[in-house]
Amino acid sequence: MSPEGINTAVNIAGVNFKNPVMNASGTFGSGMEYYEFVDLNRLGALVTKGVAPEPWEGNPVPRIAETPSGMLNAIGLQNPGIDVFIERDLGFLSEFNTNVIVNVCGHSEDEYLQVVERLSDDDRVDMLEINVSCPNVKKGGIAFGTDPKELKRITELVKQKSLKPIIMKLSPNVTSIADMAKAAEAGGADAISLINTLTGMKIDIHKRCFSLANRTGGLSGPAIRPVAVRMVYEASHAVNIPVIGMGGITNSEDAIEFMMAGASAVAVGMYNFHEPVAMIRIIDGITDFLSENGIADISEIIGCVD
Amino acid sequence: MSPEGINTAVNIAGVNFKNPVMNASGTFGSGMEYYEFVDLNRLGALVTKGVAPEPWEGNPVPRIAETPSGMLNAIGLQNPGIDVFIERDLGFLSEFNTNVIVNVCGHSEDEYLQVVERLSDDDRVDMLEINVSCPNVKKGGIAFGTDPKELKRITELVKQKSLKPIIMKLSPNVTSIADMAKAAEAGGADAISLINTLTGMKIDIHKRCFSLANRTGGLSGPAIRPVAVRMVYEASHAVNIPVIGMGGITNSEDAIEFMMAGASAVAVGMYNFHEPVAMIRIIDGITDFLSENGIADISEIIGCVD
Amino acid sequence: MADSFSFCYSRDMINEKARIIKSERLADQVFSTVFESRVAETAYPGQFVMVGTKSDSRLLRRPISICEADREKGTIRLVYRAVGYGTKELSQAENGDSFDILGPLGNGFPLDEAQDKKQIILTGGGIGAPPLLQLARALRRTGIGKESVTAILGYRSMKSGLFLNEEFAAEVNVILATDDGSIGTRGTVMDAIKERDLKPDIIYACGPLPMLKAVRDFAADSFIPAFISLEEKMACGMGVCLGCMVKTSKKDSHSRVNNARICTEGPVFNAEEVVL
Amino acid sequence: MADSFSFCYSRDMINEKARIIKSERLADQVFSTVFESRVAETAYPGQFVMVGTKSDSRLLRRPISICEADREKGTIRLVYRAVGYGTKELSQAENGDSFDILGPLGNGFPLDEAQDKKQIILTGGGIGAPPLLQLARALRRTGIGKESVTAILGYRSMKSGLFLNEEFAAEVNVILATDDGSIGTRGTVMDAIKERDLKPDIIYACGPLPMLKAVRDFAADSFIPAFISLEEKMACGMGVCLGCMVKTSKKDSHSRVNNARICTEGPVFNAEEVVL
Ligand SMILES: Cc1cc2nc3c(=O)[nH]c(=O)nc-3n(C[C@H](O)[C@H](O)[C@H](O)COP(=O)(O)OP(=O)(O)OC[C@H]3O[C@@H](n4cnc5c(N)ncnc54)[C@H](O)[C@@H]3O)c2cc1C
Ligand SMILES: Cc1cc2nc3c(=O)[nH]c(=O)nc-3n(C[C@H](O)[C@H](O)[C@H](O)COP(=O)(O)OP(=O)(O)OC[C@H]3O[C@@H](n4cnc5c(N)ncnc54)[C@H](O)[C@@H]3O)c2cc1C
Ligand SMILES: Cc1cc2nc3c(=O)[nH]c(=O)nc-3n(C[C@H](O)[C@H](O)[C@H](O)COP(=O)(O)O)c2cc1C
Ligand SMILES: Cc1cc2nc3c(=O)[nH]c(=O)nc-3n(C[C@H](O)[C@H](O)[C@H](O)COP(=O)(O)O)c2cc1C
Ligand code: FES
Ligand code: FES
Repeated sequence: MSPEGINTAVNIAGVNFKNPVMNASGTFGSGMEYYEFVDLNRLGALVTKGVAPEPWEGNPVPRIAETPSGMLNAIGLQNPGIDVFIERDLGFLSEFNTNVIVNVCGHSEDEYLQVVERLSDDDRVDMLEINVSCPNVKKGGIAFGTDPKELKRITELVKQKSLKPIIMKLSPNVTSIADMAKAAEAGGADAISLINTLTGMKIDIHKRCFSLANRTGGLSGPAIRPVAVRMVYEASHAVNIPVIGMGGITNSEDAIEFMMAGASAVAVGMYNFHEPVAMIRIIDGITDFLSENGIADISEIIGCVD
Repeated sequence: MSPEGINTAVNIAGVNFKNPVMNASGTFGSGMEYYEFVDLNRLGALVTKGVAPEPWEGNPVPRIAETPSGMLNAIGLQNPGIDVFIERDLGFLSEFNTNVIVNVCGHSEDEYLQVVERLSDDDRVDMLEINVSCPNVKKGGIAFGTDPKELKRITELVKQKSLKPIIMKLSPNVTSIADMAKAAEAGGADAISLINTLTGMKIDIHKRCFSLANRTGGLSGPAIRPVAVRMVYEASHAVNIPVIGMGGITNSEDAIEFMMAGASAVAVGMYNFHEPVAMIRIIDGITDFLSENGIADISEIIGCVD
Repeated sequence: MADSFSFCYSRDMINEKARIIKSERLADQVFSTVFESRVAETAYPGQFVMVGTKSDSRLLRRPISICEADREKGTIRLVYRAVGYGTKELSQAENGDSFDILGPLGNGFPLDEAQDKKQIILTGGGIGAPPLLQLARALRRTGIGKESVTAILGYRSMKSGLFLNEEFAAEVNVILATDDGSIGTRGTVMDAIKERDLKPDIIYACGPLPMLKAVRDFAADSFIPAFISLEEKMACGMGVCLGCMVKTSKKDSHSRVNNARICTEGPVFNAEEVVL
Repeated sequence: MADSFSFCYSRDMINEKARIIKSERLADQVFSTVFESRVAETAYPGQFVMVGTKSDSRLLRRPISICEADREKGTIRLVYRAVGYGTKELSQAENGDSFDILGPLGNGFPLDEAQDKKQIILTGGGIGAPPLLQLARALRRTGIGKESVTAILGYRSMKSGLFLNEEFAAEVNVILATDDGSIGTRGTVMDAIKERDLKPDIIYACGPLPMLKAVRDFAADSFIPAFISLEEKMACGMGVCLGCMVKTSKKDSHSRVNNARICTEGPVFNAEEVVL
């Protein structure tokens, strides 16, 4: 409940979110670097950077390139591995009053399952988000992320190992997002989140080389918002599980656009880099919108444009 | 040959282009509206708006929405039909010293073939571009555009009927652009062009409705350039036929980026709306770049970043 | 060369960076901006310009009607409501600032249709008034007397402010209407016509769609011609993107499918010829 | 609360709109901009700020080293080469213009390492010089005599212009090098060190990668410490995006994979600890 008596809380797979705004994985660390700037207690949830069983060193640099109204990244899911993560990041996060969603990555089915098992009964974790869609990982990831059969299979396996609700995070680099959403649902996913980044490329014509050492990278930011809204709309109409929408959100109007398209919650990604306090502004802006429009409960706007 | 003794001419499927710059279909009419502004004789080619056997009325309005660094359109391929087109548009275009590429659309295989047959022996036409990828046509188009088998089939059929070189225009809304490129090549395409628009959506949160009457529309403009460059790179590495690259080109640097990624020629789309003389500036800018970098022949930069 | 083709578009179109020489706030959210522009040389009442934004993520130009074109001074004036990014940016710009201007575009109000008409009515609903000002002046310049022309101008209220009404009054008779009745007729411009039982011989109109529909119906019932100026989202403003359609009652020469381009065949249409 | 976690990042970071109070061109393409900024309160030599652009399609902030921070006046100075959109925009801005500034960021040059050293060398290659100016002043302020500190500054040529050299000269000894030999040693800052057979006890360096590699090699051969400031493309500047990595010789505490974040563990590193 926000002060004005307006309900901004949403429920996703049995987990209560005080408001529908969280960060997108990989754009806020585990909150440590931002916590003096941004009151983590205000967030609907904190979503961690992807974590694997062992440390990953990621891709060579350059990993970042600016593009019109967006950016490319090819981090390659660098992460310190689940041991450090559990001790350091979860230790840190447990002190805050917000949901903790751990983003999980792996090179293989088995690696995903290892992380899921380690976190399955950890009280500090509220949900797991399975990143089957990272375009920068050569092995594993991309196949799960673009083939409905593989996606259903990995979803089933993850669900078998997990006591936590599972969010499957979908790749937009597919012909039919509706088919992918259905596959995740069929596999038992409790929710889906989308979109991950669109695969892109930039060339430095003066140096005659790729702007990213990895050649391709993931496009994010306002540039991709129309694609993201369309996919959230299509996915939320294809399934009955809740959808977490993201891709280019910069302000409360963008967030509300995703919710009207069918998202039950939203995540802010690259815009955190542009404006570290963006999420707080968005949370406040949503409440203002609801109150100005006489909407008592945020659930009234979810999927209202149809 | 440009004045400085630098060769900017490219050859695509046996057709000579005085320079590699043309407009993208649907963004320049048939040149009639622009010819007092833009010297059509300077263009490498003029690509017409899609034409069908019969007049199409297109989608209801609104058909246009602005998005960050881009726009959505849902014109729905409104066109006056092949009869009017042949008499009026081709009559007009025959007076200019530039290649004429006719963009062809249809609701069914048969409709595509009707247009192709009508134009196959028309001297005023240099090439045909088959738009199998328009996202705004419900019937036909989209299936050819996203299924490699269908794409190969329609390519074969078109090739059988046509004496003109055939360019298959690919949709980016697919899991593997390389597979689509290969399918077009296997079907006998003389060249491919890409990308058509990415399917997107925008919602007016105040009016609680879709910004486009058609709900979804095609996203174009600088926002999509990283995706387009990546797809041009992947497609040109998958096939041996020439590639015409497009998607968000605004200046000569963007054009050169596409060529370094593997395109033999480029097309300028929505930026014509922003700046009607953009193509002329781009043509001049390419020559300047070549001369400043001591490059005698533009073919040296095609696919040079690998 | 291409001159042999009568269907080519021969236009005195200008694409230039135009400098602002005067900016004013006229009413709540309503602004007036005067540009030094060669568009003035040929602009015809009812034509419009496409104005670029300074934002490099907002790439579409904004269509705005020409409210005044002064050929001698070489200036055009735009009067607009600040509703979104582009119009707000323009409203905040200062003298000396430049904007990309493309125009004049479209076909304006047919002046010849007003010849020999006794009662010529111009109805401007809200921000529809501006293009009618240039029309009022042009009609007078063709020799039509002030007594024959009446502008009916509809506003929200005295509180949010009237605009252009005095400039209209210098040229033609003026009747006011406000939504809240704070001045003139309470209601719309159509209410003002009915209240006074006016019997126009011709109507020129610009304003919101419901008003244009009412004008069309009134004109049809009265067997008089009505010319209305329409709006639609535009990308090119030049007739190529086919974004800005209106359904027409007859097949038009360009589309062959009962679709006319507002930017090119319009923005002014004979009310009988379009389907609103 | 989170204070109990020693690995949390406790920073005096400021995110503000900072106003320009002075802009200057120093040399060909090289500019100096002074902002009124609270960043001055805590800025340490070698730290940097992330500066936003005014373009709404260019959303990443640009990292620029702090060249001077005046705590009393509450100002910071940035000196930079105008190479692309952001730096050009900044160079053209006028007094009173504001930019989004996030900082101070990163870890600067360790001052304590210089204590008791006889021959302290600062090598600044081209646009690498600016952060060393604040370092020079800070070193002097710790009580180190002018005779102990030498700045070796490398430029392109007299023609394209020297910059900051006089300000360095007010604090420390200065040796110049130019690519074309138009003043000082012909060649790089390393050539200047070798030409004079200098035997530094410690080197602080900022500049292009080849220079930094040469400094590292020279320092390793001479068994002296070297601290170098690195660059990489950055998205967040705050340690979360993991975009700005440099390979490290040992596993660092954050990544556990021989990767350090230039924005957070750097931009200044002990030359021994990174793999260039
Ligand atoms: C032929 C014509 C003449 C016009 N003349 C005037 C005039 O004289 N005075 C005036 O105040 N307004 C006029 N309008 C409406 C004016 O174009 C819009 O108010 C303006 O485009 C809004 O732009 P924005 O950037 O402020 O709003 P935003 O909401 O930021 O615009 C987003 C996009 O939607 C388009 N758009 C938004 N509203 C409209 C609209 N009503 N019509 C067409 N496109 C729209 C914009 O052009 C832009 O592409 C005219 C419209 C047309 C088509
Ligand atoms: C810690 C640090 C300190 C720096 N200090 C200075 C300084 O004091 N003076 C100075 O002149 N330059 C400095 N640079 C380099 C400066 O960041 C770039 O010149 C600047 O980002 C170029 O931006 P642009 O918009 O002009 O160029 P564009 O080419 O338009 O930039 C496009 C993108 O690439 C990035 N980029 C381009 N060049 C570099 C680069 N060399 N390093 C990092 N990112 C880059 C931009 O930040 C932006 O995201 C520093 C870089 C770092 C990492
Ligand atoms: C630098 C960066 C790192 C990212 N890392 C991850 C990650 O580890 N796991 C993941 O599922 N998504 C990751 N993403 C994708 C985002 O979570 C998000 O899906 C995407 O960026 C679209 O949102 P945006 O446009 O708001 O950034 C990353 C994105 C960026 C920009
Ligand atoms: C208004 C509009 C109309 C279009 N009509 C067609 C069409 O008729 N046939 C076609 O193949 N592509 C059509 N396209 C797609 C463009 O040709 C081009 O592939 C796409 O816009 C990407 O290029 P851009 O980003 O430079 O605009 C259209 C695009 C726009 C914006
Ligand atoms: S705006 Fe493009 S045709 Fe009218
Ligand atoms: S710039 Fe993001 S971690 Fe350094």
